[in-house]
Amino acid sequence: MNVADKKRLLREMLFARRFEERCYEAYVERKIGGFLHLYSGEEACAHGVLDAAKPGHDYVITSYRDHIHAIKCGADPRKVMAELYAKETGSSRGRGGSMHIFDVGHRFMGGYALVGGPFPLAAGIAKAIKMKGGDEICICFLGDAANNQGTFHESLNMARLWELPVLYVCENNLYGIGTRIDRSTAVIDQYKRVSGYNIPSAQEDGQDIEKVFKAAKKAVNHVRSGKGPYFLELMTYRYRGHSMSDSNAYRSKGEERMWSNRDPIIMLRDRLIEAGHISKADYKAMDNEILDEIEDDIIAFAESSPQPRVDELEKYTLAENDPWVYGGGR
Amino acid sequence: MNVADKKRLLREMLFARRFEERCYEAYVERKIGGFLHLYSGEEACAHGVLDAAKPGHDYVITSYRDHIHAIKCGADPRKVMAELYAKETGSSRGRGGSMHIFDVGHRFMGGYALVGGPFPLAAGIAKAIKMKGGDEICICFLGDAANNQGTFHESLNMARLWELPVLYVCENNLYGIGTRIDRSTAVIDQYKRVSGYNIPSAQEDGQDIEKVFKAAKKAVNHVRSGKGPYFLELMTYRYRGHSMSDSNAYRSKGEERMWSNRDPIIMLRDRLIEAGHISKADYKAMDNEILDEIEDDIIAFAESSPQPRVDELEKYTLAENDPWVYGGGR
Amino acid sequence: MAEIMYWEAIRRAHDEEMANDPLVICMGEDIAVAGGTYKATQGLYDKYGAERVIDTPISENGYTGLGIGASFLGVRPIIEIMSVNFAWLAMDQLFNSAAKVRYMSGGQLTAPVVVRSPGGTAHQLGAQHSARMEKIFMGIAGLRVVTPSSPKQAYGLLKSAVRCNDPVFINEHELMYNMKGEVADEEFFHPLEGSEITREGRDVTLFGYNISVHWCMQAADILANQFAIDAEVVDLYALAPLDRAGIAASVRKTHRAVIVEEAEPAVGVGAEVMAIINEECFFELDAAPQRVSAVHVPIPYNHALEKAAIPNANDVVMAVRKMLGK
Amino acid sequence: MAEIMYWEAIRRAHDEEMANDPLVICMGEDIAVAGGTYKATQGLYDKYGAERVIDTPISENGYTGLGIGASFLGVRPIIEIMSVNFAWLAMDQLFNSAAKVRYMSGGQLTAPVVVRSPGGTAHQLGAQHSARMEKIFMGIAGLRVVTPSSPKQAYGLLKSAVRCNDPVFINEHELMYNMKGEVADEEFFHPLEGSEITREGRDVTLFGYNISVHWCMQAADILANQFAIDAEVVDLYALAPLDRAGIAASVRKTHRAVIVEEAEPAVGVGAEVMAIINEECFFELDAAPQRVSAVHVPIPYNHALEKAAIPNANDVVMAVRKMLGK
Ligand SMILES: Cc1ncc(C[n+]2csc(CCOP(=O)(O)OP(=O)(O)O)c2C)c(N)n1
Ligand SMILES: Cc1ncc(C[n+]2csc(CCOP(=O)(O)OP(=O)(O)O)c2C)c(N)n1
Ligand SMILES: [Mg+2]
Ligand SMILES: [Mg+2]
Repeated sequence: MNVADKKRLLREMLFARRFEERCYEAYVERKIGGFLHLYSGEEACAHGVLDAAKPGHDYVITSYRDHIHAIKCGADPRKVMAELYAKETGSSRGRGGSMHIFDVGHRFMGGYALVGGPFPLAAGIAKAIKMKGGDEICICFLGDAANNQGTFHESLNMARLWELPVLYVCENNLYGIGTRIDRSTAVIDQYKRVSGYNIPSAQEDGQDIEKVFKAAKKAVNHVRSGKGPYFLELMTYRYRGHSMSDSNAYRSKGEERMWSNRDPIIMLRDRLIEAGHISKADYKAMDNEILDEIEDDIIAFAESSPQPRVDELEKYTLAENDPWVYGGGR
Repeated sequence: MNVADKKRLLREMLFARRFEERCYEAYVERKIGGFLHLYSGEEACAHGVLDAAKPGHDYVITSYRDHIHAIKCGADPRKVMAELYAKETGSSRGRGGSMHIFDVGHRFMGGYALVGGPFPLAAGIAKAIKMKGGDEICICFLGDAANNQGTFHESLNMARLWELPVLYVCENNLYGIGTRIDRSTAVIDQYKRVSGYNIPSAQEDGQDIEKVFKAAKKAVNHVRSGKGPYFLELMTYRYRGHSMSDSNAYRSKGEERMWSNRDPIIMLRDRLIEAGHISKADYKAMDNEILDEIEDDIIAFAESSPQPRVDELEKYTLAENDPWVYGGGR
Repeated sequence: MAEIMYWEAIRRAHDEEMANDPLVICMGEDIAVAGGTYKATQGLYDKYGAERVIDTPISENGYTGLGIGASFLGVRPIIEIMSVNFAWLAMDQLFNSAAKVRYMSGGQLTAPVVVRSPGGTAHQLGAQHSARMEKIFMGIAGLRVVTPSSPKQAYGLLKSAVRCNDPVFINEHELMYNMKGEVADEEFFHPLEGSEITREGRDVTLFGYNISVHWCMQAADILANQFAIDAEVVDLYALAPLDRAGIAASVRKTHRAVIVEEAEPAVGVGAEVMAIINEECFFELDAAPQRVSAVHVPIPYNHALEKAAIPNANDVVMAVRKMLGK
Repeated sequence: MAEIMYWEAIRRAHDEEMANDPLVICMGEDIAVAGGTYKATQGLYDKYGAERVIDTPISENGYTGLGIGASFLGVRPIIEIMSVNFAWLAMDQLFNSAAKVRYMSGGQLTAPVVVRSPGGTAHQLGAQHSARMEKIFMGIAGLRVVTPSSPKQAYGLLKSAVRCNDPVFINEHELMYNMKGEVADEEFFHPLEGSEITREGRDVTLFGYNISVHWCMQAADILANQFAIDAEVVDLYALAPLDRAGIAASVRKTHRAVIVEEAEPAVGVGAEVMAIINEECFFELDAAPQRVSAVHVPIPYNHALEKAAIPNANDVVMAVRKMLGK
């Protein structure tokens, strides 16, 4: 990773943080509804992994905690915010909401709200890639607690059996809502759980983006070279509650402090400052620039966009004018 | 295992074989309907494991291939046969059939027809045992292909997490219907798949009842002593097709011959003959006795028993006269 | 007689039943240490301990099956499925095991589990968190289904469900947990069958259940005050089995029926109640029975679309006015 | 025009669609090397190879979800679920993913999967292998449901389902795979919506679907020959969406309706058709519509009990005679 890359990633991660925190505010102001799951604290995972892959070319799928993955794949942040604002200009035309960001043009295949749901979908995307003969891979980001779902087991077995080009990334933030991992899971190290499928795996610090990048590079190369699936576990932490309706009372202040001392953005920033690649002032300026962009561009777009038309409520339920419904077009 | 035990087990296994083969005939004669899954060839598994446990005291649960497990737990073979004949005297009053033998009095908790269904039920039985404070354990027998079901993963994780007294026995007969294990399963050695749950496990020859007994003794002791779940894989083979409607065309004659050379009954018989504990004539006499018992006692009972009454069709759908349905009995 | 919230009523029922019988346990995601997403099990972990108040892994089919297995030995699990949308994952154990085991064992085994879950559309939770699935649970023999419309029912139905020997599914509602209502201080048990006339009337019967009972009551007020229409409201708190006699009795009195359901109409409660009316008292009808149902779409995130998808009291008023030509 | 069996018709549709489009695949338990429990995929493994004809592990939710994911990229999987009873395990992916993805992505993604499965009660397969679940699939927006009553429909519906951009569930029947019928030699596609008048009549309409169409036809013969009753038979091969216009048109003609379903009545096809009749043409009715349904029990193994649980042509005759007082 060269200096330019590091600087770019610093900006991207800072943007991600500011974006999410602005969502928080908009939620409190009741501009955003429903469930809202923020990614603050985990930025190095999506950014490190996807920088090692080809976002926009490779297929990506994840859970409800999906804004940043979508943006990193190339989704327009204005459209993501407009989606949260439930606007017709939103990435899912205001029908999806925070948990269901989609940008199929950039091969971001969606956020899904059923824990464990994306495991088989990702394997299926990989199956399609393999059939079509492309060099893409599918990357599936999911949480630690999701691994207790039966779909994990079923999908990893099939992925290995059929040598599918899928990279499973476990963002292990130690909790599934308020339940600490050791209270739900017999084997704590998630990368060890895949030995039952003979899938190569690794565990890495998810807060240090350089380490994430390196581990991901190896993983991506493995999958892209046709050797079948790979499982990468990244140790990370979310700063906020599980969603906006979560009190977050179950975690100790000490634990929270320990993790915020290893903030992925601060760590990279300090490294760049120490090495003399950027100054504190540069960083501050960048931050201001981001804040302005979010306010003037992104929020403004979301605010000013139109609502979906109520008379289009039923649109998108089924395909429109599909000739095969009527026995074919010929 | 002393000589008397060996002799007893030889008789039990031979009885099991003759019982199943008689079912085969009855099916061909259309006395038995539905699906019929026979256990021929696998006798050492149920007999070896359950001899190492306390049948009738420990709880046992399994799949549709369930006659012999039920009988070994203490179920009256006449009632099992009557069930196959769909009679009111059948163990499930003719409502269950071959796939649903139950004998709760002998703690045989049933045969289930959904592959993988018993995994969580067994963990639940074990949870109840633990709550009630008894020294029983729950033994769950299932096939190799069942391990690809999500319930396997979910149940083994919970069993370990909560240290439940459950012994999972995998009767690995190398096939799920017509699909050979390597065509459905990424990791062939099933006992290795449970490392993802930190559950102790072992693999053993399922055709040699002495080996099965020894491995099971260790497994049962582990579970009964409160150390949590255990997983025992037994390598075995079914002689018949998956069920009566299976052509069995997918297995080579060579493979079948190889396995029939390691017939669990013949192996034990020959060992006992060689050691001078029984003679060929003893064996023949025993066999005749068994055949007579099956014909004169078991089949006769099933044949002569009454059908369920059609006006009792709706019985057993819901509890009868449950006071709480009406807001309580007081 | 105290005014308490729906969730408090459920919590109280849990607490009393756990105190009454050491084999009553409760389990579900985040229900123990965190006290449950809707607080239905708050404080029980501290009181009854980890063996009886159990945080489960995210393994819906697994833990539902585990509860069912435990119930074979007399344990009485109250299983919370955090949202009914996740219940699709547990249907296998619920229908293939719990609902069928009594029958297929010839009465030897029974699965006295209670599965509680909030159904319904709340506030912009989107397509994967807004399903209304009561109709799915109602169609399969061997399972009882009830759905409380008030704290009183929430308390009393759970109490009876825990003690009943059948598996019972309780369909709650995310928007109702904070609803207040009177619940007697003395212990009581609510019947798991039947229906309740919530408002007597002569001109038309409004059939509702769970949240739609409240829309019916609002509509009945509007109809009485503004249109001089005297509506009867019947609360179908028992969805399986449905109260055929109660449904017919009310229609014989009012000769008109509107069934109000939060779900999409296809093969739902409305259709079934209509079928019962047709079968029981067709010639008593003075008008074609009507359904007031959701629009047949996955639920959108956008609030205006969401509101348009789900019926409300006004839709009920319109349906009745049209029926009566007023 | 050849007489072929229902399973052969399905196999032919598979074969043609796989030949037509290299992205059509089929998957399921024992469907490849063994050719499928009901032979619906026989010979395809040898012809199209292991990448396109796939034996799956016993992982219903997993492989259904895998098929759905592949369909996002234009692959068109035909997924066989060996028995509809096992589909409970796959409902999560079918309803939470396939049926909702188009809507919640604002039209960006669609899941053109076909899921085929035999429902129905066959010969003494017992409670866990005899469910009739068509009603479960019909109630959720975003999924089409069809159910062939003949080899011709089995062929033509599968052909259209593969090409249609919506997810389609095809409800087949274990007892019908060996049924023979004429299927044109030329390729054709059957509409996925609508209904078909299988027999014209004036006195009463018998609504059936899948196997119950045959009971209706038998009953119509008996009614004509023995009781001078001229029954119309309507085949509801499309269960979701149901053909409201077609249902109403027939009732407007005959003024009487009997709906015949193999399933238990609660919240089923019969109820929904009755509701549609009530909504569309209530005042055209000369008699209360009736359902002929199964008894509300898990299906027993015993043959006599099983027969008693499931309706037959004679039950249809009795219902019509009662309705017409003959
Ligand atoms: C099938 C299903 N079960 C339960 C839930 C409720 N739920 C939402 S997120 C969550 C915790 C998931 O934790 P994890 O997989 O670790 O991801 P994280 O939120 O920590 O990123 C739970 C239980 C759900 N959405 N879907
Ligand atoms: C959920 C479910 N899926 C599929 C089936 C169909 N089926 C019945 S037995 C079987 C194979 C099971 O193989 P295994 O677990 O190895 O047990 P075995 O029959 O070899 O003893 C299959 C696929 C089923 N009964 N239930
Ligand atoms: Mg987590
Ligand atoms: Mg096997």
